[in-house]
Amino acid sequence: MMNTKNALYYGIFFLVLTVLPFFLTSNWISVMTTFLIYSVVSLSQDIVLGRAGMFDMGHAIFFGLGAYSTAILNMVYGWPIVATIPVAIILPIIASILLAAPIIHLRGDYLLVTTIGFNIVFTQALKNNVFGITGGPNGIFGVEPLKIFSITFASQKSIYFLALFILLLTLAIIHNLETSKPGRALHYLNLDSLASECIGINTRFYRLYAFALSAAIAGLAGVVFTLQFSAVSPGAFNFIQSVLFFTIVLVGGPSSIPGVLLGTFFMFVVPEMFRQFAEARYLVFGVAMILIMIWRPKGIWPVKFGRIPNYITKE
Amino acid sequence: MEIFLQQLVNGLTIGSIYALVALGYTMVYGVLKLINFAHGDLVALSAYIGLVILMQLAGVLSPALLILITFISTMVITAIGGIVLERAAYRPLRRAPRLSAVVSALGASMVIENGIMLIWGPMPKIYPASVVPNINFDLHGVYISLMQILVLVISLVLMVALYLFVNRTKLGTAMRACAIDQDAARLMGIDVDKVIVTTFVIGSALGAVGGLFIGMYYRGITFNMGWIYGLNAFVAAIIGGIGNIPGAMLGGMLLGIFNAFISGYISSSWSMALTYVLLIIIMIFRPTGILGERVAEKV
Amino acid sequence: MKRWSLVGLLAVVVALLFTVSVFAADVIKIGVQAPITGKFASEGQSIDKAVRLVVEQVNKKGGLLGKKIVVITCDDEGKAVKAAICARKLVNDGVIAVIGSYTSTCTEAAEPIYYRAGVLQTSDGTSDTLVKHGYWTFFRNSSPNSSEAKFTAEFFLKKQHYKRIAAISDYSTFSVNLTTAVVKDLKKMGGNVVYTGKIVSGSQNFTPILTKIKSYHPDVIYFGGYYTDGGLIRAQMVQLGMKADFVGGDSNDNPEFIKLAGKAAVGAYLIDVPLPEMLPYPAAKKFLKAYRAKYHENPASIWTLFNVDGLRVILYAIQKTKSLDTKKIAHYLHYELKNFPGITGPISFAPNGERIGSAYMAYIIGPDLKYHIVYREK
Amino acid sequence: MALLELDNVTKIFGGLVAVDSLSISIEKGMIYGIIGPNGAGKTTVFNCITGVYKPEKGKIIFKGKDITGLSPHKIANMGITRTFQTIRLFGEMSVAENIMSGRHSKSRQKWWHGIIHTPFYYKDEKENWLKVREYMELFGLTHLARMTAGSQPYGIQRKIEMARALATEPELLILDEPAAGLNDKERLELLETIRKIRGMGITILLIEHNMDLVMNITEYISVLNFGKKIAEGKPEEIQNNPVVIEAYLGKEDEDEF
Repeated sequence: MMNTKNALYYGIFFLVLTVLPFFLTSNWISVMTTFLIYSVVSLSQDIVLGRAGMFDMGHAIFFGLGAYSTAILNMVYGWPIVATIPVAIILPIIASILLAAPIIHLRGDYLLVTTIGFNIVFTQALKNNVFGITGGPNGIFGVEPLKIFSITFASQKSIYFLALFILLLTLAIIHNLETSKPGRALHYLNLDSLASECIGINTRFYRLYAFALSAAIAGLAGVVFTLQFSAVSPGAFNFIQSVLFFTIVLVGGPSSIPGVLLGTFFMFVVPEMFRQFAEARYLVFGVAMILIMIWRPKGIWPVKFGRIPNYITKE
Repeated sequence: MEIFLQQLVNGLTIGSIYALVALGYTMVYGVLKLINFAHGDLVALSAYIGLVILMQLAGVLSPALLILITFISTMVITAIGGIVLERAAYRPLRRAPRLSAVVSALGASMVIENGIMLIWGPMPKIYPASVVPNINFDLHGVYISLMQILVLVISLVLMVALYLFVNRTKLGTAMRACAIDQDAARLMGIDVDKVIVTTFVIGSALGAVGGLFIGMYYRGITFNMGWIYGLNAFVAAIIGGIGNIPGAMLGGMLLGIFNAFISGYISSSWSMALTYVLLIIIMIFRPTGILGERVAEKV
Repeated sequence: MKRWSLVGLLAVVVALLFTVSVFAADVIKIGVQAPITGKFASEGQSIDKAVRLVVEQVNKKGGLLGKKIVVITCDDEGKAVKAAICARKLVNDGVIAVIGSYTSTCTEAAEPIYYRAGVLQTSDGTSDTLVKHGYWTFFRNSSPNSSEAKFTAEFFLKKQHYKRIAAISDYSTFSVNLTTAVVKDLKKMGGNVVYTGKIVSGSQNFTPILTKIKSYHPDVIYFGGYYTDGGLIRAQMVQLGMKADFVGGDSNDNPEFIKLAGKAAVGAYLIDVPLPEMLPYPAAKKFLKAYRAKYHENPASIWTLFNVDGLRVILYAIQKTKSLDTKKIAHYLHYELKNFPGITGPISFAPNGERIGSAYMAYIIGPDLKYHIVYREK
Repeated sequence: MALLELDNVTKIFGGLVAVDSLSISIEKGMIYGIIGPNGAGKTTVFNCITGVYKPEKGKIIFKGKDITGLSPHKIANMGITRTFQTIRLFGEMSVAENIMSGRHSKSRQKWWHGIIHTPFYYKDEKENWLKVREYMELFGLTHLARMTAGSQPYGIQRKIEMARALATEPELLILDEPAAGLNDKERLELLETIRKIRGMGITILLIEHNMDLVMNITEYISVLNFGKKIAEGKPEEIQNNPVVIEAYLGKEDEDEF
């Protein structure tokens, strides 16, 4: 139920993103590609954190599982990249359900702490080279590019557009989500879990649903991430990274698509711009985070509810 | 047997430091229901402040007086840091959504950590070798140093003092009241702001003692060490039951000992991971920690 | 709508920042890719300072091929993701050679990008894999782990005759690789390794693992990590009453090691190429003097000097070939350069970009808290 | 057969017996009231019926099926919906979205409709939004559809909550003090609404402090004190029951009336 004005804005947004790489130098294409990938991960984090209201501070696990699935299947078992994609989506789903099921009932901060715990165990396992396939602290280098039929996604621009496509796909899914019964159920259980139960919402099921869906999207983002760097390493999926995704959602505006995109821009691209102030920039950044929260406690671009069809108010 | 006892001593030493830092997390959480992510960095900051004071006064004062003055002034300065932190990053957000305060806390953590790096540089700073005389006792193969004994004794004394303060004084009672229901406490005429500031003062001062111990016992301090100590202490607070003061003490000690035994008897490669596995198990089966109480939601 | 004006503002900011700054055409651009912030900030900043010092000296003498040299620094924070971004940035900025990065991980992440762009890269990274990609653009200016590992094993078995060896590493790429290589070489030479384990760098409390190691009764503990941990491990060994020797890998070689370990440092062994101040070469003395004069401190470690050597041979090759064609320069470095008098010893390169020869030595820290050479390669 | 039957239900908190072997039986189509002084355990009974609490002893039978200890959403899906003493709306969402939440169990969208929209989705979505429109019209809320629920006045919020509950198309509607905080005019409207709902064939169980309202509208009443049923009967019988009068007047709790 997107109105025409919003459709127009999104059109402009994507037009800009489409022509952007033709005006950028290659390091900025690289930055923007990572921006697109991080946007996808942040949007998926938002499903759990913003929409379903669960304080998940271990989202990098699912991102990392996707990335590592692709890298391991390609490098250790010689699969073509295309064939690894389903695994890179399904494995995070399974993991998310297994991890979340026992802790889904926990209150906010307790869930946060537990997910931090999961994330630390996850990176530790990667570093300890579990099953001898994760490449230990080095990670895995030299992953092949994606080949679909005869097209090879090797150049920087092609990966940029791949990432852009994934972002589009994610936005479509999230738009579908927020205008459907499952998506609304997430908001209801977030705002009042007990009231939701009492009108027949299986809150446990939808919480797991949120985890599974977001893990799937994060896993897919992981594939593109692996392709961008043709490498994976544990550091890219550690708990600090989860903190970044968590912060992006809250700074941008939970449940708000433009908010999360702006959040990713602010938390990832802006620091890249201020590289010349290397030493001081994170200090300034910390101050900015505090100030944003004081001035806009619900994020830079807070969510607006009221996505209802016009026909129900008119004759 | 010596090995077992030695591991116990190892665990108790680091455990006392965790406990001191954990108290800061747990007290703030008790009153504000906020995970003060900047607390670990405040502890790191205190270690740097302590070093500066120590270097300024070394040679001027007698060793005992030097240590005393260093402790007191570092505690005071860190407490002021805690007050500033509360004023700047948390008070404006008291009525905002809970998560906004979490982001603010993360921001504050970044500010302190990078602030330390800008002031003192990225290289580790090192405490002078023998602030406390380097005396090592050999008890039938179990080694314990004078510094370790000091760490244990001072921690214990401070914790008992805190326990008495919270349970026997008017301000302590007010603090407990605020932890249960802030609005009700305010209606009963308790100055909630004052209680919150007190919480930060005490938490930061205890953290400062932890920071000084880190400096004096482990000697090397780095600008980013706040994360690792903070996270461990935070886990300790959770294990004990966050918001619960004896819980934080118990949690810190247990975590220290658990860590030591895991490294000692299972595998050091997995000790960190297993610490968090323990945390996860506790969260699943007893989410409110060992000493925490179950809270039922009012319908 | 107010929000959209916010977006507009952001867009303007972006546009401004994306604008490529205009450079004067007639300069030679040298890149530095190093961890200016983050965990390895001290090393990264030191490398950057040293490179700028060398360049300043060259420019004072009128530059190279009549052109001034300009240094462009990019902070990779010691993270692989940022390293790849840095590499692209430096390539875009038009550098012809890059010094860095400090860590093997960041170096490896950036290698293919420089290779594809034909930009020369020289790094102190010690991971063996760095030279295994067959990139003609890459030159290692230090020695790889494998030669250090071999030297360490020889020292352990031929000189010290250790019977029970314990080995510890941290989780970094560098440390795991080095320690694994040492253990492998020890076993190959018939050494008895009784314990291997890992510590979390920066966790400071190593008494639990040391107490465990104590129960294995080793006569030596080898530590293949960084001095920040090594100094503490040594101190805590002594505090626990352990009699075993301590041997630290190259990254323990830092003045701070002695400060951290205090009196316990006495009797500890370190394995490394010589310390900056122990370098016998005149070029080294001159450089250190200039560095101290400009920055009022010592370089962070020997790694700074390796990188300086990397820079110096590249500048030398440019002068010799009178060319800015990186292919020609690389060819010169691979096949023609022989025993260039470097700060860290004579420099030549194998065709795969590996620096030939190693200068590893074993030192003991004496009661005077100074280094004394106990063993060196023949 | 009774629609809802409580058989010796007991709920204990710590050592405190909040509900003590309570047995009641509610026939289909009736308006049933539970009254009692503060702390008598009325809300606890509701919480046991709707699955929020699990009773220690006893059975709860709904339409012949044992629903004791089932989770709230299962019970809701079987046809029991409730309102809360302290209104629990999704405050940040619009009025229409709040009422739409009631359609959750009736909507036949599956989990994948949150990812892909099929033609069935569009059909189902439209059906349910039209239902929402019906309920908004019934309660006179149409003009507020896009407004934030949390910022509405108290009386309106009560209506929204009632509309949300009705939107689930329950067989048994449980109202927890529906008149609390309403003014006289709103109270009259409420009476009307309750009757209208009963007219739709929905059985109503309510707790109320307002005696006028209870006596006026209910057909059968149980009186609780300290978790025990002390009396039951038709409103006029209860009004004159000396035990009830004592339970109420024995306490000096004047503003209860």
